[in-house]
Amino acid sequence: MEFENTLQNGVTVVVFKGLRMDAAAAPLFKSNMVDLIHQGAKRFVLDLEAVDFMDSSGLASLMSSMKTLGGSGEIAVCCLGEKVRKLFAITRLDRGVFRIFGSTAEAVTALSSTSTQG
Amino acid sequence: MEFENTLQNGVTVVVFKGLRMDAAAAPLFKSNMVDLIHQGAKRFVLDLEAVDFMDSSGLASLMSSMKTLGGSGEIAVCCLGEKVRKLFAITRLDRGVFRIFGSTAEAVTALSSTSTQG
Amino acid sequence: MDTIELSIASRLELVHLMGLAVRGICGGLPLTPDESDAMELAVCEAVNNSIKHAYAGRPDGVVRVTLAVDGTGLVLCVYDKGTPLEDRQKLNNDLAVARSIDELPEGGMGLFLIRNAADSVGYKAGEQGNVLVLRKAFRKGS
Amino acid sequence: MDTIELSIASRLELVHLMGLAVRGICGGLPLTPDESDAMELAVCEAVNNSIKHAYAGRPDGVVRVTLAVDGTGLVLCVYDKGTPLEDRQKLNNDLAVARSIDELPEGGMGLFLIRNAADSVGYKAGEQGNVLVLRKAFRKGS
Ligand SMILES: Nc1ncnc2c1ncn2[C@@H]1O[C@H](COP(=O)(O)OP(=O)(O)O)[C@@H](O)[C@H]1O
Ligand SMILES: Nc1ncnc2c1ncn2[C@@H]1O[C@H](COP(=O)(O)OP(=O)(O)O)[C@@H](O)[C@H]1O
Repeated sequence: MEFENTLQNGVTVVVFKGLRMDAAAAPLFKSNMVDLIHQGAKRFVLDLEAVDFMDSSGLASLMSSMKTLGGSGEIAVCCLGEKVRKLFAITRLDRGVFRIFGSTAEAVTALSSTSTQG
Repeated sequence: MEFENTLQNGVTVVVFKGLRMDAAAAPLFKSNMVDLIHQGAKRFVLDLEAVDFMDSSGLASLMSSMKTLGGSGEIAVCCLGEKVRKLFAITRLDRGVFRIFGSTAEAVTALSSTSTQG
Repeated sequence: MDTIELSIASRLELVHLMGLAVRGICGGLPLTPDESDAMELAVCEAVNNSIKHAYAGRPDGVVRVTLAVDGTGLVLCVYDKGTPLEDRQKLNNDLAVARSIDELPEGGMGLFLIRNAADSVGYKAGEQGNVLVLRKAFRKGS
Repeated sequence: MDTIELSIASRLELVHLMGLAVRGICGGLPLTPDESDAMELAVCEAVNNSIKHAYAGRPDGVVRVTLAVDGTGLVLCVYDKGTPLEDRQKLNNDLAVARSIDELPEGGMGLFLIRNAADSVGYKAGEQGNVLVLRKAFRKGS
């Protein structure tokens, strides 16, 4: 299994278990997200602690998940390693597109107190 | 320059400046040693602090220098990094063939108090 | 120039081996850790592009990478024999700043990340195939 | 098996690039640091041997290394098209214990270090060239 999905306080926590969120892994990640969204999940925390390499395909799978959500929800990310954090910064996705948290707990608290918009 | 040769208390200290004491570097090292031996040097301390990779050709150049010395002198090594120390251990050259010291000072002290045999 | 050539079949599952090999080589060059990370990422992006776009996902192609190093810097070339990149303008595309969710890019970041890692990026398509060329000068001491 | 191929011209100054690339790849495999160090050394020894012995120092040959990985371990092959190793017995030679300075080996440690890194070592000479095969199973968890 590449992912571990759990529900915490109304927030779906997705733990990415692979070392690489790259072009090889992105399609699986995206279909996991699409499944969860179709099951009704709207608020997500993606735990990237295990990931030590992420490329533009990994980022693209995140953004396309956002589009599938269609504005009626949120995807936040947490526990980024140094390299992954740098990638979010270089691509400016840390500026408003994704909220970034230090820990799963923080992220879940923040998202569970946000009312879903849709 | 790949080496720095200095005389300390009658002991010739050769500092290997390259990162790799491998098949590409060994011939230069050996000719440096042969030159010094022909100039009359007998007691050597080889400082390997800079070396982070050493292969069997590096070791062979050390052993052939020993043979050129012909029993009338000594070559000791010092300041070995973890990988180089491991190589001496695997090839059992740390058992009597080469004295290994932690610092140049220690090595020079030990060798300058040894009378040369030849 | 000291040169090494690396090659894999055009399968996305193999790209990490290329990235790791380039990371290893960069680790022995006078590059900062940030520069090495960026170079590893750039190679993976370029190889992904050859597989996804030039070979359109076909697994029977080959992607070759050559790395040439001298005292001043490195030149990294990524070769494929697939359909060439037609619109050269894409090489210079900047990242769009999305103003709404619908504007969020779902692609187009690869070439930006490649440019970000290199001092210059070139591309050439020819009889023998296509090549993307990255140049990077050494700035760090030694 | 996931496979990558690395190649250099038969020049000793290029061997470090091969070593660094293999070190990088091993760094992403479930090997201990000691096992990775030993594998980097083994590859350099094997490539040195192809250059020094098979090609007798001629710089116009090519040394290819393939690295194939699956969940259980890795197979590393070193190919050359030079003069083959005649005396297979050398593959099994143990390190001589020198009793005097004159007995000190000035060679013969390379194949020992290669065997030390691998679980098994094979060699085959044929029409298409020669290949040294190293196998190493993963022991570390994952
Ligand atoms: N090696 C290549 N061969 C052919 N077309 C390419 C190549 N690299 C990039 N392209 C084209 O340029 C576009 C932008 O590439 P890139 O910035 O990497 O983003 P993405 O691959 O996510 O679309 C691609 O969608 C493709 O049309
Ligand atoms: N790839 C090879 N091709 C031909 N001969 C080889 C090859 N590898 C090793 N040999 C032979 O085996 C001998 C022992 O090799 P090795 O243990 O690496 O020590 P060294 O290279 O220092 O002699 C070499 O001297 C050479 O005669």
